[in-house]
Formats: sequence, structure tokens, C-alpha cells
Amino acid sequence: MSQDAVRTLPLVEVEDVAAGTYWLRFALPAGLDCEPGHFFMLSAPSAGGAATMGAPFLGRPLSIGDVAGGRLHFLVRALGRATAWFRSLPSGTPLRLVGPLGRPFALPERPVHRMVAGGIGLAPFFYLARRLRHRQPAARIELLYGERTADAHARLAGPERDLFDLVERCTDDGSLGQPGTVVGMLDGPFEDAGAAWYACGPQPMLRALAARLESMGVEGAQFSLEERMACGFGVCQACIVPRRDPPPAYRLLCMEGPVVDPREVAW
Amino acid sequence: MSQDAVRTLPLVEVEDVAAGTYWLRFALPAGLDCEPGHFFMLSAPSAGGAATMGAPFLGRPLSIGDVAGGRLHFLVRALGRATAWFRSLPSGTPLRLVGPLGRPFALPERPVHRMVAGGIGLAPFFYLARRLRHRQPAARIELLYGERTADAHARLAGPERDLFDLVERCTDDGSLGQPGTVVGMLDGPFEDAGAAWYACGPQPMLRALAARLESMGVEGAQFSLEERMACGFGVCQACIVPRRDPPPAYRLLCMEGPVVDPREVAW
Amino acid sequence: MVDRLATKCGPLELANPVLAASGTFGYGDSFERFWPLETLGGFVTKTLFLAPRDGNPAPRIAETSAGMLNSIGLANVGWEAFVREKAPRVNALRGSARMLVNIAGNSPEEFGEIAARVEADREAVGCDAIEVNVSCPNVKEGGTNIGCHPGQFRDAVARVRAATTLPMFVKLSPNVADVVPFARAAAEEGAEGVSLINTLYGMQIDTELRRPVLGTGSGGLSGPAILPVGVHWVYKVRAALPELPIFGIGGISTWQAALQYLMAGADAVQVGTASFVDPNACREVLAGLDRWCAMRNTSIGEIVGAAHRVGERAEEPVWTG
Amino acid sequence: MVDRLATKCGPLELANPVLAASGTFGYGDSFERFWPLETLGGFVTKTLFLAPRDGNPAPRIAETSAGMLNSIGLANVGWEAFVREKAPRVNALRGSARMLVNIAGNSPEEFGEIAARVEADREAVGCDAIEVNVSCPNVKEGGTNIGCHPGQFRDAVARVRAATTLPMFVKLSPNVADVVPFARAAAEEGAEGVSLINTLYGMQIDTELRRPVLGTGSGGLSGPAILPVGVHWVYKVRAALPELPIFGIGGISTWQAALQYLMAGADAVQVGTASFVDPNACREVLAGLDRWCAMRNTSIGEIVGAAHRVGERAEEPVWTG
Ligand SMILES: Cc1cc2nc3c(=O)[nH]c(=O)nc-3n(C[C@H](O)[C@H](O)[C@H](O)COP(=O)(O)OP(=O)(O)OC[C@H]3O[C@@H](n4cnc5c(N)ncnc54)[C@H](O)[C@@H]3O)c2cc1C
Ligand SMILES: Cc1cc2nc3c(=O)[nH]c(=O)nc-3n(C[C@H](O)[C@H](O)[C@H](O)COP(=O)(O)OP(=O)(O)OC[C@H]3O[C@@H](n4cnc5c(N)ncnc54)[C@H](O)[C@@H]3O)c2cc1C
Ligand SMILES: Cc1cc2nc3c(=O)[nH]c(=O)nc-3n(C[C@H](O)[C@H](O)[C@H](O)COP(=O)(O)O)c2cc1C
Ligand SMILES: Cc1cc2nc3c(=O)[nH]c(=O)nc-3n(C[C@H](O)[C@H](O)[C@H](O)COP(=O)(O)O)c2cc1C
Ligand code: FES
Ligand code: FES
Repeated sequence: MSQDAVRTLPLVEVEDVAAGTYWLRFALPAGLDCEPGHFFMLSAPSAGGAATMGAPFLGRPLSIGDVAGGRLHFLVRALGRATAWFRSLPSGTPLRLVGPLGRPFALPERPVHRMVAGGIGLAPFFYLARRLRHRQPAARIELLYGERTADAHARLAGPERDLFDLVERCTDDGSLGQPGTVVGMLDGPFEDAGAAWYACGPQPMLRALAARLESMGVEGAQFSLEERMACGFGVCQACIVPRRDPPPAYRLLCMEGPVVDPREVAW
Repeated sequence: MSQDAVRTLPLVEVEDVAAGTYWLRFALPAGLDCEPGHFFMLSAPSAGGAATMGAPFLGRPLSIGDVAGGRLHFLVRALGRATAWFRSLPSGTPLRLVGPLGRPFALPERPVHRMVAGGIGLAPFFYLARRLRHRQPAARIELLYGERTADAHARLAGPERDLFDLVERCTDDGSLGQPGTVVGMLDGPFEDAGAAWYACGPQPMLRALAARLESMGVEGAQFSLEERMACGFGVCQACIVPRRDPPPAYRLLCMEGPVVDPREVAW
Repeated sequence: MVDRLATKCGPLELANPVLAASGTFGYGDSFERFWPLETLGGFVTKTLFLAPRDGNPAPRIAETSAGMLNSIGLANVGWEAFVREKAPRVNALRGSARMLVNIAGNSPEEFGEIAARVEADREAVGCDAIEVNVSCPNVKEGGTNIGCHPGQFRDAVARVRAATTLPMFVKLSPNVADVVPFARAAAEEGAEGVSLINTLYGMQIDTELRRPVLGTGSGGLSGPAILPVGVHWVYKVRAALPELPIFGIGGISTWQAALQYLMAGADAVQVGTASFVDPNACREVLAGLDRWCAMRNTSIGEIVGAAHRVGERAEEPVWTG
Repeated sequence: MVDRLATKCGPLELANPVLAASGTFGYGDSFERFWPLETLGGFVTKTLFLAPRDGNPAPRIAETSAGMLNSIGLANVGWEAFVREKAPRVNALRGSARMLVNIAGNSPEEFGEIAARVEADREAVGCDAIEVNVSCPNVKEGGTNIGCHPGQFRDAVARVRAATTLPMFVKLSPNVADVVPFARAAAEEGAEGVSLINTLYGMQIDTELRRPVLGTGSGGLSGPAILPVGVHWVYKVRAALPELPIFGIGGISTWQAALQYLMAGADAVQVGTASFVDPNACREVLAGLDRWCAMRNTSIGEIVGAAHRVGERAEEPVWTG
């Protein structure tokens, strides 16, 4: 990371894509070089100094959603104070972005790349698919995407939809796509251990998926995890993930993640 | 004061009228009844809920600047956190207004009404002049208005200027109008004890003016004072003004002011 | 609605768990213009001394990040004027809202004296309980805050207890190494409950004038900034003394903050500084709690102390850093 | 520029008065990517124990109004790994920036042991001073915080003093009735200065889950919310012990806040939590102080303690409410 890792960028646009889910877009800063799986810490500029009503105190981690059309995109779900605040901001509001941070996805050469997204875990996969498509034009890119309900399912507009060769949806209540969870979807057509597997989503889903992939004998799956973060660059020691093989008991997600091998995590 | 004394109003407009001085305008709420000299406490809505990063925590007292054209106007000088913040707000930003508060100016029947303003002490006199003009069309309304420097002098546009029969300006450095202070201006033409006297401005100016008016034998002058306020309606006990005749030693400016008789104050 | 909000704090039956805190609600008559007093579960008067007090020189307040400092100095009208001029009017207005009279003195003896007057004027005043504010310097003994000094604290509380049979709540200072022993001492001296917390010591410097902003130098810090401190102490006192009724105070400006206090173990809450900024703060906290209880189909009684009832949380030492 | 910013904190000559606080700056190597370490007057390492520590279970942080809670639990790599893996590299980068090694233990004895190791490895580590963090529970004696217990406090400090001749700064806890006696005790036990303040006790309840947010229940409150508390104690300690050097800490996120500390009597300041939100915070505090000094044609040396030099301000008791 270069010394201009702290930037203040004006918000270009907020666009809703599902109930409580929206794109947050910025102009792509010159010289910014980031990989799928990287994340940024977003915060209100000049904490304690200037003037933003309702602004959170700490920054919040957001994965790179996409880099396209000269813009930097984040796909965000409004869950609490900060994610509701971001959504409320008028275009032009300056935000502090620290990053790119963390260890991104590796892009292995494989015939099939399979991404498993639970809820807002969808966020990192647009850019991942875009980069894979670019590097491995012949590879098949699949997205298995689950939400609790139909209205939480993000609309995928033309160019975004076209990043994937297959999009398979499911909902817990069966109101859209297959009924059940993304892990349930694996039964049958997606039991392919030779694919490159990527996953992001809520903890219980990832836990179940990790067990499932392990039983399928999948090697080198890449999961993007979440944990509360104050800094994002290794100083605060907040973002611990329990290790399967202690000691040490934990590792820092912001430095050794957010992309990790699920077999190294004590779920 | 009625039970709708707490309102959330969207800011209509901020307009600069001098270096660091601006009008803050709101649509006049239906049923709002206020007198010259009344003030409001202005604050960011839902303090603490979404915590307020640069938005001030407490409200700030502002005199009614004018009520005209279906709008409520405040004339504000950017001095610190809140007054800089108000100025930075885009149109449409909701603000909490508590009021009208305090004891307004009495409007005595007099042939001459003379208002002495130091700096942002100008604020309450537009609405005072407007009301006097309405009630006493034949009376002569004079404004003596001083600032440190020329660039701090508020522009008085046509309709505002027309509220006064005479506007006499001065600056400490002589860069605009007469050189010296507003109190100095009194020598000569303005030694008229029979006028109704009104004043607002910084403490040293008011102290000097109080002494001067007392020596001129002026009765019933009305000074609008300032003190730090947390509530504006008599509960916090912050806004004390020392009384000339204790006990008690103090009175509360928000309840027994902001308009007071200068002879009752221990300057 | 009455059912889900009705609650108790020790012997006090409350129509709802929201009270207005001492020093932020006058003598009960200052919010009339905004909403009817009977809305509240109760309110606490400004601290009353036997004699009237002018309080400290200006400036008396300063704004801080998410809070404020005050050095009002317990300015008050004095007991007699309260009984004569304030109490009758407020009693006529308050409906079911409980009135707690907050008292203090400049020495443990003075606490006993004012408490004896409250007892004597009990009928005339019609208050439901006493709240004892020990957060004032003992002027006779070099200014140590009575509420931070175990001996003086116990002495003051015992004198109040000896003087009156009214329910007694002792309002504790957070400016101590551990609030729990003070809560225990209050209980041992016969308090029906405790109110916590009062303000934290704080100072602001005016960097232009190169001197403290407040006329007295330091003052008391209140507002959302101190919310976690109050919740911590309520939780600790509740854990140590599960039977001791608690008013939770400090930084409540939203119903969510009130809910934190209730779950941490407060039987009811007091809203302070927030009422300065938004005169409707108490009402909105109450409305929010009501909506939340309705939505969850629960009641205040079920919520109180809920955070102590989850699983097997060990009482760990407090690790910070 | 060097002239107006250069200052001292006790025996430590500092190129400027801005340091990075313990626990918010790693071991000195975490901000490399943002700006050169030599920018700073100095920095304090994360608290080091003799043995590595994993720290507490998640969640370890929570956001509050203008602040945050943490219950990291003093996770650290342990003394040996620090000496071997961190110190050499950081020493190569730090230029004139002073390195303070922050140490702690689970009992007064452990403080002595780690201090002896620091002394033994003194050359290899190349640190300029020790900062003693007494804000951790004494695990052997039922978890009372060592920094809030006068006896254990003195014992721990004395053991460090006996073990090393390095300049020693003792970092004090604000979770006491009065910080001054602790500062005095530190001075009496031979400390070159004090660092104040550490975090305040605080808790947040997750009202959905009905339990404390932090894995350990309570944690330490930091950030702008606590600024007035830190300024108060710096002022009080400076007034009582004018010769005792002070690092001012707590809620500094702007140069104006740093200026408040300096005027209240801090010889230099440490920036903590603010660096999480804005990795440039230390640099911007420094740049602001530099601009201000230039504009006023003054220097840090002239500012320190300025708020004590105005007129005849009496040392009044602290009146709140
Ligand atoms: C590396 C990383 C990448 C992320 N990428 C995205 C993304 O692209 N889009 C997106 O919408 N979200 C993403 N998240 C999650 C996002 O950071 C949280 O939703 C956000 O911080 C919640 O903040 P809040 O103030 O809105 O909610 P809060 O009011 O703070 O909390 C709401 C809920 O979110 C949980 N939460 C709080 N902080 C975090 C956190 N850091 N991580 C996970 N849960 C948290 C709380 O426990 C609570 O249940 C990512 C998190 C991490 C660690
Ligand atoms: C009844 C009343 C009516 C007022 N009417 C107007 C008006 O119409 N227009 C206008 O511009 N200003 C008016 N003021 C002054 C205005 O309230 C202050 O300028 C404002 O509160 C400063 O807030 P701040 O956050 O910008 O400054 P801060 O950063 O808080 O302080 C900047 C400076 O202002 C001083 N100050 C802070 N609060 C007050 C206060 N309440 N009164 C006076 N000085 C204060 C401080 O001591 C400091 O020197 C009025 C004040 C009162 C009491
Ligand atoms: C996440 C975190 C970890 C901390 N770790 C330590 C530590 O290891 N040792 C220590 O002495 N202080 C530690 N502190 C306290 C800070 O050094 C500082 O004293 C305190 O946070 C107040 O300053 P601030 O408000 O600027 O953060 C820590 C603070 C935070 C927020
Ligand atoms: C201006 C002011 C005056 C206060 N006066 C008193 C008082 O007279 N007696 C008392 O016991 N507490 C007094 N308090 C303390 C409050 O009752 C309350 O305990 C404290 O402010 C914390 O709550 P808050 O953060 O909701 O304000 C006062 C607080 C403020 C801000
Ligand atoms: S978020 Fe601070 S160490 Fe990972
Ligand atoms: S401003 Fe609160 S009493 Fe006057």
C-alpha cells in the first residue's frame, strides 16, 4: 500500500438495489490499485473537528464491490448506525477512505469458479468475477446467491448479470428461486470439488459451508470473513478470528484476511 | 408559549452578508407568534441518537432577526463550532428550533427609537424596526451600527435599509463610516434622552453604553444581553447575569431576559 | 399500555420507568409549556439546601464532544421557598408522576438538618421520596467531595436516614475507584435504593484565553459521552447487590440508551442533559420504550436486569487496553 | 520549525510534543505505510508482558457517542518476540522519535520481572524510557485493577524502579477518586513522570441480544468523549505537583485538544483512538500545533501549563450540578 492510502473522496451516488441494500459509488482515484477481496475503512472526515450530523465515530469496513466505469463501487446493506448513515448522504458528501486493506482473493487457474454468497456476502463477487473473466476468459463463473426473502435479493442489471455464466438464487422462504439456503443448493449439480470455491456471508452459513466443503474434499476454498474492526490495518487488535491450530489463539482478520482458508478457522 | 414550541424545520437558505456573517432562513411555521427580542435555541435533531460528530451537541441561542416574506430569518456571525456548522449546511437540512423564548422588547410610544448595535448585535433590530414601523408609522427609527472593520459590516439591501430612517455606521479603524465605537458616536447629535433606546452588542460596548446612558439620564433603555445557554427555558441555570441589587446575586437571562434594563445589571 | 410500562423502583410504584433527573428539570414546573408533567413516571427536583444558594460565577457550562460540562454549583431557591412557592403548584399538576426531593448539604450535619426539615414539611410538600445528592464538596473539610469519601458518605446517609422515614435513594458519584462499596454502604445505612451516576469530573481549556472555560475551573461531565460509564456501574451494582433498586442515569438521550440501562439492571431511568437540547427528550424516550415493548410483546418488568440472565457469563475482571 | 516544537518531558528531549499512545500504534511499525515514523516526537509500544498473551474473546470493541470501548485484554507478542522481531526494525526507522516501551504484569512481582528483562535487553532494544501500565487487573488477587489500589500500585512501581535505571513514566488510571495521590506516589517511588489518562470503565448492552456487547462485559472507554476527563486530571496533577512531567492522553483527535492538554500542564501529548479512524491523526495534530505556534509566534515550551498562570484563580473545590 502506498502512502496515499488515506483519501477523502466525494460521494458520487447512492443507488438502491434491494430492500435496505444499495450501491455507494465514488470516482475512481487515479493510481488506486486494488484487488478483489480488498476492503476499505469508510468514515466521516475530521473526526471531532468538522461537521457531519449523525456520523459514526469509527470507520466501517466495506469490501470492494466493483471497479468499473471509472468508479469505485461498494455494495452495502443498511444494518445499523453507519450503514444507515452512508445511505442518507447527499451526493458530494466527502468521506474518508482508508485502503485498500487486507489480503485479497487469490485467482487460481480453474475451469470453474463458484461463488457462494449469503445476503450482503454478495458484495465482493462482482469485482472478483470481473477480474477472473478478464484473466481467464474461458472459465465458467457461477454465483449461488441466497437471501432470507425475495425483497432482499439484489437486482442484477444487465452488465452485472453478464459477469456470471450462471446465477442461481434461493430464499429461506422459497419466495424467490429455490427454497432453502445456499448450502442446501450444493446437493446435486454443484458437488464439484475441482472448482475454485469462494464464499462470503453470515457466520452460520460459512460454518455450514466449511463443513460441507471439507466433507466434499475441497482444497483451497477462499472465504471472506467479517469481524468488528476499529482500524483495519493491524493496530487495534479488535478483529480476531479463532485459529484451528493454536497457539496463538487468534489471528487478525484485517491483516491475515479478510480472505482466509476455512480449514484454518476454529468455527 | 404554546405546546408546539419544539419544531424541526428544514433550512431554506444561507446567505452571506458580510465576512463571516450570514442570514439563516426558514419557512415561517403556521401559528408561530413571536416578538422582537425573542430568541430560539437551534440544534441538530436527535442529539445523541445518531451521535453528532461536528454537529454541536447543545443548542445555540439566536435572536429572531426578522419575520418577513413568509420566512423566519436569523442573522448569524460564525464565531465557533455551531455558528460555523450552521453556515455549512445545505438547504433542506432539518434543524430543531425551540422557541420563541425569553422576554422580548417592550415597544413604548416614542417619537424617536434609537438602536445601538455592536457587531452581530445588529441581529434583533430588523424585526424590532419592522414592528415599530408598523405600530408607530410616524416615529423616527435610527440605527447606530459599529463594527471593527469595514468587511464585517453587513450589507443592508433595499427593503432592509428602508426599515430605518437613518443608518449611521462606524468602524474601530475608520475604514467605513465614522472612526471609533458606537458609543463614541453618541457625542453631539444623538444625546437625546427622550428617545427609546435599544442596544445589543459585546459586553464592553454595552457596559460603556450603560454608563453613558445613565449619565445622560436615559430611563427605560432596553439591552439585549448574551450569556452561554444550555436550555433557554430556565432549567439549566447556566445563563446568569449578576444583579446590581443582590440578593439573589444573579438572574437567569433566558427567563428574565435577554432584554433587560441596563440599570439592573452589575456590569 | 399502562401494564407494559408500569414498574417499581423499590417502594415507589411508577406508571412508567422514565423520570427527569435532578438539576435538569427545575422543581417540576419548567416543562409545563412543552408537555404535561403527569406524562412522566416521576421527576427529581433540583438539589435543595436548607438556605438558598446563588451558585458559581459564569461561565457555568461548556460543550464537549457528545456532552457538556457544568459548574452550576447547586444554585437553588432553598427549602422554604420550595415548600412555599413550588411544591403546591407542582403537586396540583403531577398526577401519578412521583416527586423525589433531592437534598444536600455542605457537611454531613447539614444533610441531617435538611432531611429533618423535609420530614417536618412532609405533608405540605407531598413528595414520594428523597434523593440524597452526595456529589458536593464538603466545604468544611477542605472541599473533598462527600460522595467520594467513604466516611463522610456513610455519615451523611446515616443522618438522613435517622431524620426521615421517607423512601431514600442515594445518588452516587462515579468519581471513585469502585461504586459498589458505596452502594453497599448506602444499603447498609438503610437506603431504599441508589441513583447512579452523577457527573464525571471534567475540564475544558479556552485556548484563546489560556484558562479553563468554567468559572470554577473544573465541572461535571454529562450527556451521551458518559452513557457507557453509567451502564457499567449499574451493571456492576446490580451484579453485586441484586436486590437493591436502582435508578439508571447518565447520557440517556434515546430510548435505546434507556433500554441499555434497564437491561443492565436499572429499575427505572432518569433523563438529564438530553432535556436541555430537546425538551421532548423524556417523552420520546418513553414513547420509544412503549413501542419497543409493544413490538416485542414484553414489559418493562421483564426487561429489567435481562443482561444478567444470559447464559453463563462469568464475572470477569475488567480488562481494558 | 524545530525550535518552536522541540520540547522535553522530564529527561526525554522531544523533537515535538506529539507521541502515539500505547495500544494504538502497535510496536511502532504499523503506520509505516502512511507516513514516516520519524515524524513523531515519540511513540509508546503496545503493553508488553513477559510472555505473549492472546487477549480476550470477541467482540473486543464497540462504538459509543464520540468514543469507543475496548476489551482487547492486552494481547501482545511478549517481550522476547518484541526484542527479536520488532525492536531492530523500528529502531532503524525511528530517527529522533523516542521509543517508550510500555510494560505490565498480572501482579506487582511480574512488573518487577518484566522491568528486569527490559533492563537486561536495554542495548538490544534501544528504547528511551519505560511506561508502566498499571491499568490491568491483578489476576492473582481477585482482579482488582492494580492502578486503582494504592498498595499494589506503589508495590508495582517500586519494583520497576528497583529493576531499571531507564526513565520511568507511570500511566495512571482515571478510575479512582483522585488521581493526584497516585501521581504523588509514583513520584515518590522514583518515577520521572506520569502519563494520564488511561481508559475509563464502560459497558454497552446489545439490546437485541440482551447482553453486553463486549465479550468480557465491560471494557475501557476512549476517544473524544473522555477529553474533558483527561484535561481535568492533567490540570489537577500539574497544580498539585508542578515539577512532575506529564504526558497528556485521552480523546485527542485535533490540535485544539492537544493544546488544551498542553495548557493544562502536559509537557507532551499522546494520541490514541483517533489514529484508528484517521491514520494521519498524529501528523495532523502536529501540523496544527506547528501552524498555531507560528501564527502566535510562540513555542510549545511557552504554552505548557499556561492555564495555571492566569491571574489569581483560586483552587476551588470541584462543584458540579
Ligand atoms: C472486511 C469486511 C468487509 C465488509 N464488507 C461489507 C460490504 O461490502 N458490504 C456491507 O454491507 N457490509 C460489509 N461488511 C460488514 C459491515 O462492515 C458492517 O455491516 C458494518 O460495519 C455495520 O456497521 P453499522 O454501524 O451499520 O452497524 P452497527 O450498528 O455497528 O451494528 C449492526 C450489526 O452489525 C454488526 N457489525 C458491526 N460491525 C461489524 C463489522 N465490522 N463486521 C460485521 N458485522 C458488524 C453488529 O454486531 C450488529 O449486529 C464488511 C465487514 C468486514 C469486516
Ligand atoms: C439570547 C441570545 C441571542 C443571541 N442572538 C444571536 C444572533 O442573533 N446572532 C448571532 O450570531 N449570535 C447570537 N447570539 C450569540 C450566539 O449564541 C453565539 O455566538 C453562539 O452560541 C456561539 O456558538 P459557537 O458554537 O459558534 O461558538 P463557540 O465555539 O461555542 O464559542 C465561540 C465564542 O462564542 C462565545 N459563546 C459561546 N456561547 C455563547 C452564547 N450563548 N452567548 C454568547 N457568546 C457565546 C464563546 O465564549 C466563545 O468566545 C445570541 C446569544 C444569546 C444568549
Ligand atoms: C484499542 C485500545 C488498546 C489500548 N491498549 C493499551 C495498552 O496496551 N496499554 C496502555 O497503556 N494503554 C492502552 N490503551 C489506552 C490508550 O493508550 C489511551 O490511554 C486511551 O485510549 C485514551 O486515549 P485516547 O482517547 O486518545 O484513545 C488502549 C486504548 C485502545 C483504544
Ligand atoms: C446543568 C446540570 C445540573 C445538574 N444539577 C444537579 C443537581 O442539582 N443535583 C444532582 O443530584 N444532580 C445534578 N445534575 C446531574 C444529573 O442529574 C445527572 O446525574 C447527570 O447529568 C448525568 O445524566 P445526564 O448525562 O443524562 O445528564 C446536574 C446535571 C447538569 C447537566
Ligand atoms: S481492525 Fe484493528 S487490528 Fe484488525
Ligand atoms: S439557559 Fe438554561 S436556565 Fe437559562
